[in-house]
Amino acid sequence: MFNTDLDALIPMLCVTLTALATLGTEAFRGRAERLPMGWWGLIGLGGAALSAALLWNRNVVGYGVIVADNFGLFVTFILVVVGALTIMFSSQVVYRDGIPAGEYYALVLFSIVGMIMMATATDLLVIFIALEILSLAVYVLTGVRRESAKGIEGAFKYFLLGAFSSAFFLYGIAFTYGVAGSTRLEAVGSFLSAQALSDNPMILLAVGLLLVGFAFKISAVPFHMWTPDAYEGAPAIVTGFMSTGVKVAAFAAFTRVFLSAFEPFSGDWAPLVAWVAAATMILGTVVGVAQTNLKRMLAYSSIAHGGYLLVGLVAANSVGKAAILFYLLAYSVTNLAAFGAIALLGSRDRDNDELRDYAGLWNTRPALAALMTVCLLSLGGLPPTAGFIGKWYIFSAAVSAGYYWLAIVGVLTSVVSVFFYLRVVVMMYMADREAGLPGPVTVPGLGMAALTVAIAMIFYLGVLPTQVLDFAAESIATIF
Amino acid sequence: MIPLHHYLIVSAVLFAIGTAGVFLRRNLITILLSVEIMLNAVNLTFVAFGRYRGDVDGQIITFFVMTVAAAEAAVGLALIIALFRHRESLNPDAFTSLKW
Amino acid sequence: MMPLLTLSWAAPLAGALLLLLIPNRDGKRDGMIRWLALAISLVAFALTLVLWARFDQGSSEFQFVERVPWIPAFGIDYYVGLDGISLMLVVLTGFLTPIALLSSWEGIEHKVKEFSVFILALHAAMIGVFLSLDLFLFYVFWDAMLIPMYFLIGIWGYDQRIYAAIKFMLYTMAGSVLMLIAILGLAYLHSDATGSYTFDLLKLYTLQIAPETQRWFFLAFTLAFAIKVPLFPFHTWLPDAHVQAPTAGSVILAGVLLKMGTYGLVRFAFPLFPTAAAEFAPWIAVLAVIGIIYGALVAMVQPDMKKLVAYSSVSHLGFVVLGICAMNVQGVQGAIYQMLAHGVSTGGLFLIVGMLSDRRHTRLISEFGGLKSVMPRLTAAFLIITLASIGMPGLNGFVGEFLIMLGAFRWDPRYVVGAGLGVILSAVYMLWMFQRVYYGEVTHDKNAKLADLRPREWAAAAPLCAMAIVMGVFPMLFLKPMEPAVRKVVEQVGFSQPVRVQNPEVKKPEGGKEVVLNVQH
Amino acid sequence: MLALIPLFPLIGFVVNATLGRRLPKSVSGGLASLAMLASFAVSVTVWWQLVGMPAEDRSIDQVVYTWLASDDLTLPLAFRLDPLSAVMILVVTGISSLIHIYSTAYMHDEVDSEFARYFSYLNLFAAFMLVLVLGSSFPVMFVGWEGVGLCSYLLIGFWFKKQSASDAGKKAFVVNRIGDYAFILGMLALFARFGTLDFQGVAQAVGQVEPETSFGIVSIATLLLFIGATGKSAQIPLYTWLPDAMEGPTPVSALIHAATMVTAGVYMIGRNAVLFSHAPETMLIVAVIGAITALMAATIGLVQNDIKRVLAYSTVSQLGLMFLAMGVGAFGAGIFHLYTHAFFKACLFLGSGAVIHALHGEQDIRNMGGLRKQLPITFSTFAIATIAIAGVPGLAGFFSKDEILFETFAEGHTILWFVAALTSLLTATYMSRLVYLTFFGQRRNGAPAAHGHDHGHGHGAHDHGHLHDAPPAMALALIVLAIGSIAAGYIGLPHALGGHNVLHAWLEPAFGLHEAVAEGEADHASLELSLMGVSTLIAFAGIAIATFIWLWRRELAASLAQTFAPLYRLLLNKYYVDELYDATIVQPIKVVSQQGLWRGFDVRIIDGAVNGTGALVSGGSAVLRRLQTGSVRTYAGSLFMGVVVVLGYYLWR
Amino acid sequence: MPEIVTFYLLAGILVVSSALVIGQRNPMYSVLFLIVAFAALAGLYIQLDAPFVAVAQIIIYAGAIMVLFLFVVMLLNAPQEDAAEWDRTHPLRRPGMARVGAVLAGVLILQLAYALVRANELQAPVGSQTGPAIVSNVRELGKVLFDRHAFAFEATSILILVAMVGAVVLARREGES
Repeated sequence: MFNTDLDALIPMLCVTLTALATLGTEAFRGRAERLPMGWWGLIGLGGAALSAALLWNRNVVGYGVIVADNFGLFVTFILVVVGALTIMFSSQVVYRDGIPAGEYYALVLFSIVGMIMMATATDLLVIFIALEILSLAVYVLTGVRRESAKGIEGAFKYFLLGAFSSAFFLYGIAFTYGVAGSTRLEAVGSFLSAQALSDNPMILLAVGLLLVGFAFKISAVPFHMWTPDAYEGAPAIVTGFMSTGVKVAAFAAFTRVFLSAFEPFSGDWAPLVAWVAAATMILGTVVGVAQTNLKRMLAYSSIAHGGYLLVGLVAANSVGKAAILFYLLAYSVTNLAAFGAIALLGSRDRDNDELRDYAGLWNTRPALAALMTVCLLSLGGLPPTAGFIGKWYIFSAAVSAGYYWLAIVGVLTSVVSVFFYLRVVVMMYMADREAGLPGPVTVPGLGMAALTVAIAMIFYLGVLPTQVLDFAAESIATIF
Repeated sequence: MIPLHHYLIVSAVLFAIGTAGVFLRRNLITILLSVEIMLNAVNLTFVAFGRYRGDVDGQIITFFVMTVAAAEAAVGLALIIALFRHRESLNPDAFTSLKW
Repeated sequence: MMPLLTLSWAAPLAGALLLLLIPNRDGKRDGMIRWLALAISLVAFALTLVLWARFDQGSSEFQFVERVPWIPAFGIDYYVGLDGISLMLVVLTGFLTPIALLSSWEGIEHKVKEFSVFILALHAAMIGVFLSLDLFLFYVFWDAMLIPMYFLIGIWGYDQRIYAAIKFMLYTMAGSVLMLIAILGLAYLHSDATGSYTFDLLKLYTLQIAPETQRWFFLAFTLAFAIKVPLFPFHTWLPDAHVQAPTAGSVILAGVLLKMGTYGLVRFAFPLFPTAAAEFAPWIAVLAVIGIIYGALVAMVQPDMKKLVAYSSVSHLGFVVLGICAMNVQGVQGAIYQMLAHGVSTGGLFLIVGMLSDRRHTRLISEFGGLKSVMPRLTAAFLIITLASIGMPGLNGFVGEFLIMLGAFRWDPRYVVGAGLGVILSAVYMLWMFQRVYYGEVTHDKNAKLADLRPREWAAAAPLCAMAIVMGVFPMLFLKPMEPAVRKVVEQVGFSQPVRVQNPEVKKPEGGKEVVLNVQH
Repeated sequence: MLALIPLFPLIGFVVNATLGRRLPKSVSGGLASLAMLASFAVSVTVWWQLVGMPAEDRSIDQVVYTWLASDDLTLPLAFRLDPLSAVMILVVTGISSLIHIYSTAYMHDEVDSEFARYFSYLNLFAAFMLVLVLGSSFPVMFVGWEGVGLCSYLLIGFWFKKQSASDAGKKAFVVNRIGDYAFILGMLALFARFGTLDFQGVAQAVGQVEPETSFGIVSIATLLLFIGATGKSAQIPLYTWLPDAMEGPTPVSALIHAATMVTAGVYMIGRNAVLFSHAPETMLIVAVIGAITALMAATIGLVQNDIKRVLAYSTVSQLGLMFLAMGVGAFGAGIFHLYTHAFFKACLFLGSGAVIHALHGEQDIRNMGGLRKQLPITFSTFAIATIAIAGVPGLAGFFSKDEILFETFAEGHTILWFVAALTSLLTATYMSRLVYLTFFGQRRNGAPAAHGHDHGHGHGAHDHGHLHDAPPAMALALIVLAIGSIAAGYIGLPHALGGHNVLHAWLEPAFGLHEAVAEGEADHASLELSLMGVSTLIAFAGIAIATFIWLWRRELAASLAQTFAPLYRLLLNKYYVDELYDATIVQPIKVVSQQGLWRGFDVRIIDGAVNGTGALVSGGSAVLRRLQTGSVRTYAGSLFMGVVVVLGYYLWR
Repeated sequence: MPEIVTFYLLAGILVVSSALVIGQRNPMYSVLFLIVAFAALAGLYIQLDAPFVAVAQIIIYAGAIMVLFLFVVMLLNAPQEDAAEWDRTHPLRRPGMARVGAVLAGVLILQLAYALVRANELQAPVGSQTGPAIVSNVRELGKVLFDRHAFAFEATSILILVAMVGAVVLARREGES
């Protein structure tokens, strides 16, 4: 192509351009006009996927800070999937809930741009900016239903804590810069590999503060407190989007920073991360048990999933890295599908996201109930679904790194998590609908189609994971 | 010449004041200001390090941080306005309908 | 060569998917779906019989082996094979599924399609468990099987079904996830030793593992299997699951699912970790013996028929575990035979109890009485199954128990002294129940007009009764194909080979105060 | 050929069990009887074949198929006919046939389906009994052993609507199972020791070693087998089921609980004579248990009022004598008594059945009396059998019992001899009492209400005038058995009386013992004669006592009971053994299981632990979720705390 | 020496006025104190040979951003903290928790100070390695900004766009869609 610097940016550019196009369309649409603006996004994401495919194995670097390596491209693929599913689910929900469509899609796309940027950046400063792009977009998306007090409240909590934590993150960058003299990961890495960690407390501060910043974004305990509130307050589909996209991007950057630049010191930082991972898995699952709101329950569940991903990070070997990638994909598809289903079941005046709203769903909407069940089983890690392979991969990473205890915590908490996933199943299949609850809503066809696609992917990843596993393993060969 | 760690300690104190502000104040706007203090503390660190290292990266990063701070302030204030519309209050404790 | 093994689990699964495609929202096609499901299950059964017919009974090797790389990066293959041990269990599975479907003909009134789909899916997963020679594949089937069972209990069960279903699922999962860790650990050890991951069971058999590691891995495997068996004191999911499950669920649960635990011990836990197995076998055997007695005693005082039968399973499966712990040919063969026998007889008990419960909507023993004069045919069938269950010679239960006790006796007679009490107690609880339900005058008016076995119920009960007799009279039909495989396992584990008494004359006369019966010591 | 013997009744069973309910009584009953007769015919044929063989290799073996094989264990379903089993099959098929025929009349009041069910059980019993007898190895014997136990269970509980009947059936089965438990252990011990379970194999193997002088493995194995025998043959401590078993139809009592099944234990010991004689300690135990059982049962029999129960205790007592014989090594004598006992006890039971039949279910002898004239056939056959069992010289019981007494004495077990003699005295007494109370004096009606209603349909009316004596089918059986009671003893006519003890010679090779019992006998001829005299005296004394008390001075009985009230109550209540078992074993097990194991341990502790884990998690959940206060400042606090901890960890690791 | 005096003076003003920012109940005063703090900070920047940053600090921060804050404060017209006692039954919402936060802040200072003091190489005076010429050269600044940080610069535009759209979405009045 015309400029190797730009090559690496093409996926991002595609999405950015369509985001701008969406905004433009919004600006010029009539007041009551309904335009299928989601298509812009799908086009952009398609372009991103295509360009990413063309960039595969080329390892081009853009402006020294963006690298289209396989790792980044794999994450880009995941993000494309997340974005596409989100847009497909949103298409009806947006109009149903009276969300300003143009801004909504633009923000979704911009945040995807931020996510891709974060996943492919090799400069701490760019990572920070990308983080802010995606965060600001997601804060706004959380509160996009301004008439909803919960939405705004969730958005504000998310925003305030996000700003707070990004200050810590930034402080970490400052120390990294101070010690290594650069924010480029490559430079930091080569500087650090010549050091012994315990010599310089500034590096320790840098590691700790960066860890806090990432831990916040992936909602690891004890930096998770915003998660349930933000997830509950946001519209279901936004929750689906941010519980997956943000986590994917944050984990990609986390992995890149900690398993490349800071890898020489993994023996030093890993034990603490292991404890954080354990705490995250335990708290996420245990507190999930008592929840009665489905979104909140899944919020805790996604905290726990963050813990599983951390296990892969702790393992800090090639299996672990590949496992993170695979798990991210499996988790994203599954979780997004679950939230998509929740979103589809809502109505303008009721979110229908309490557990009791799902009672007897099997009788009224059997197909939706079945698809939802598959999502839940996949989240619970039961074969033959994607979630099972993902967990298996993660735990094999832990085992191969000798972290047996972490793997044991992981499997036991996933048993507990099955309990609350099954509560939903119990509601759908084994309970009768309470009198007085509104009847079932009609579910738009496109939403069902998206759900079906997601389920197909869950099964594909669960039964024939070889190809994707191979891609994931290939992706981690070059991580810079 | 003033040793580097003087600056760093000042910025550390500033940073800590910012964090404390998040806890001590029961006004959303002041809390937002506290976050601004934290960001400025980081800026001071950057500039100090940049001066110590003798390159301009530190200063440049400061510009980006300012931009980010501006963007955050815009969104944050918009959120505060939206919040205020719902419940005529700026006390963070007033917004606890999402919990447990 | 047809991929017979794949067919044997894929056919029912395909059948299930086929059923899923039939639109039946209003339940108008229930009848057709019932027949179709039955036909599918019969085809599946026929497939297992084909396997048996083509099986080379003299060989201890795995047969009909199919191997396709699945996840090559981790040495995971789709690797299935059949030896004498799994053959028998596969046939048992094939045999019980049509019966389970028949048993639910009237009992299941709503969502017939989904019910049939779950039964067939369960069937596929169970067959898969027995065929897998790749630990990963095994685990997939092992866990996948929980899902349909969960739904069967949770949707079509009785009052406490949700509690029971969740307990079943979580308890079994909790055990099996630790096994997953151990499986991963094995693969990792293999890659440590040879440089490549593998989940190939046969390769892992040859892996040299340090005793300390063996100990942990063995415990992880054994916990998973012990919960499934269930071995005392891991049994409490069983009464709940059994009691709450619909008849078909109970039949399959008792008939096949429990066997997976004991199968796992024979196939995985013992041969993979022989050193640890030798170390722990005495302790497991102690639990088994406690289970035999304990299960029987608790069964005795149950007011609920299904619960009684459930606890009796704890007792019977204790025998199986004891036989496995003995790890000699007779013990293990007996154990496997007992698995089959228990599948048939306890399946039958649940079947008939289910028929009673369908008629009266209660399973309390005290609600019945004097049924013999009302329903003599059902009584006769129940009697045969009862006798089979208490190990009457000439019926299926005896052969297994006898071989187990023989094997265990040659290992350490003390266990048999305890286990044998189960022989007494099983008669006590079964006959006491039989007496209270069938003998005496008809005390409840509702019982006076109960219908005897209907033709369809005959079709379900008769094969079980016939099987109980055939297995008792011609046990060699079943023992012979499994012997080479059992011998291989025993040699592989090889910690307890009984001394053969070939020439009694070389034995010196007993002297001194020795009361030790154990000749091999 | 051998396989045909059990096969005929098995076919009878199958036909009656499957089609029986649609067949008329004549067909189903006839079929069953015919099956038995066919079996008897075959038995006679093979026996004749055996007779034609030279004495030393009189045995016919037949392997039907390999029943069970695993590793070094091979268990063919094999039958062996040798002199011992030949005697047994003749007894079994013969008496079975008679009782089948008797039953066609006795059970005639049952409806078709029940009638067929009865005969199917009876046939099945015969089949299993024959398997037991013919089996050439322990496990095959065990098949029959358990099978007859099953049939016993089914037949005792034949009138299943009656609680006592089903209780009794269950009790019989369970008590037998206790014995079977020991039996299985015994088998296992033998296999572990000798590597075979074939009778001959074991005998050969054990023949290689010296008899055990201490309590070794052979002793343990034999003791376990003997415990099995005590279950089946109703010996202490497992005898309690037999008296209760009288709840079954009377022909069943005659066949199973007198003539055949209960003797299986004796037969088993005889079958393994070599083995047992290698365990002298066990033999002593056998003898002592036998003697004690004999005496104890006889004392109980003295005061019982139920006609069948008296006979039941008598059976227990006689079986005790047989075990005594086995225990002292007089295998021939034991089997001889088994054989004679089969005749007279079957005759007694069938006679009592005829009485009960005539009285429409009345079983309490206090409500009987004076039946001598109304039931002449019954009375005469019953009386003959009584004399036979009492040991009056010239009848079957005398020869066999006397041989036991003699052998016991000759082996030097004087105390045991004394006990046996006392038992004989008591036997003569209580049997005579039974006859007097039943058949002599006047019919009594005032006694407490009928003990049990044997017949489901009993009219309950006591019509003095027209009682019907046994119908032809029953009479036939009674007469044949009475003749047997007289004549059966003569095949064992002792040398001392100039006989040749044909039976003894016939059985000799089957036991495989080479001790020359016969030689010893010659030396003891005079001793034998004098002991015979004593026996005769004892028999007459017993009868005399009974005559005195229950025929001439009837009020004496009551006053004796008054005088020795505690003793009387003790005997009447059978030494309270049932109560003792109930209180020390049955109830504790029930209570412990119910309250302790199930409701306490299982529900509270084991299940409690499982549910507790669940509760712990959900409790933890309820607590931990409270951390999520909803206040953003708490959240920031958590975050900040995390920062401090993380930094602290890294700075001060 | 004078530079040390200046440093301590500026640092003192900075810290004290920052502390006063969070010591005010009236957000209006807080904003004003913050502006003072930023001015002092700008002074420190100048002392660190970063005049351009100092100018930007005054113009962008003290000027633009703080004005935005003031605007909102006045828009909402809520000069005092909300005095209402919101639910404080929960132990973690008691007023005392604020003190815990303050304590934690103290701990954080200690940790940072400990680390910084222990980092020996930092004892070196600022600027010991290179002269001020390069650092304070605005041209150099521009070069580096548009060379090494060109992408970050472009990315910032998206950030601002997002913030803009976001603010519009959030702050727009109801019923305007």
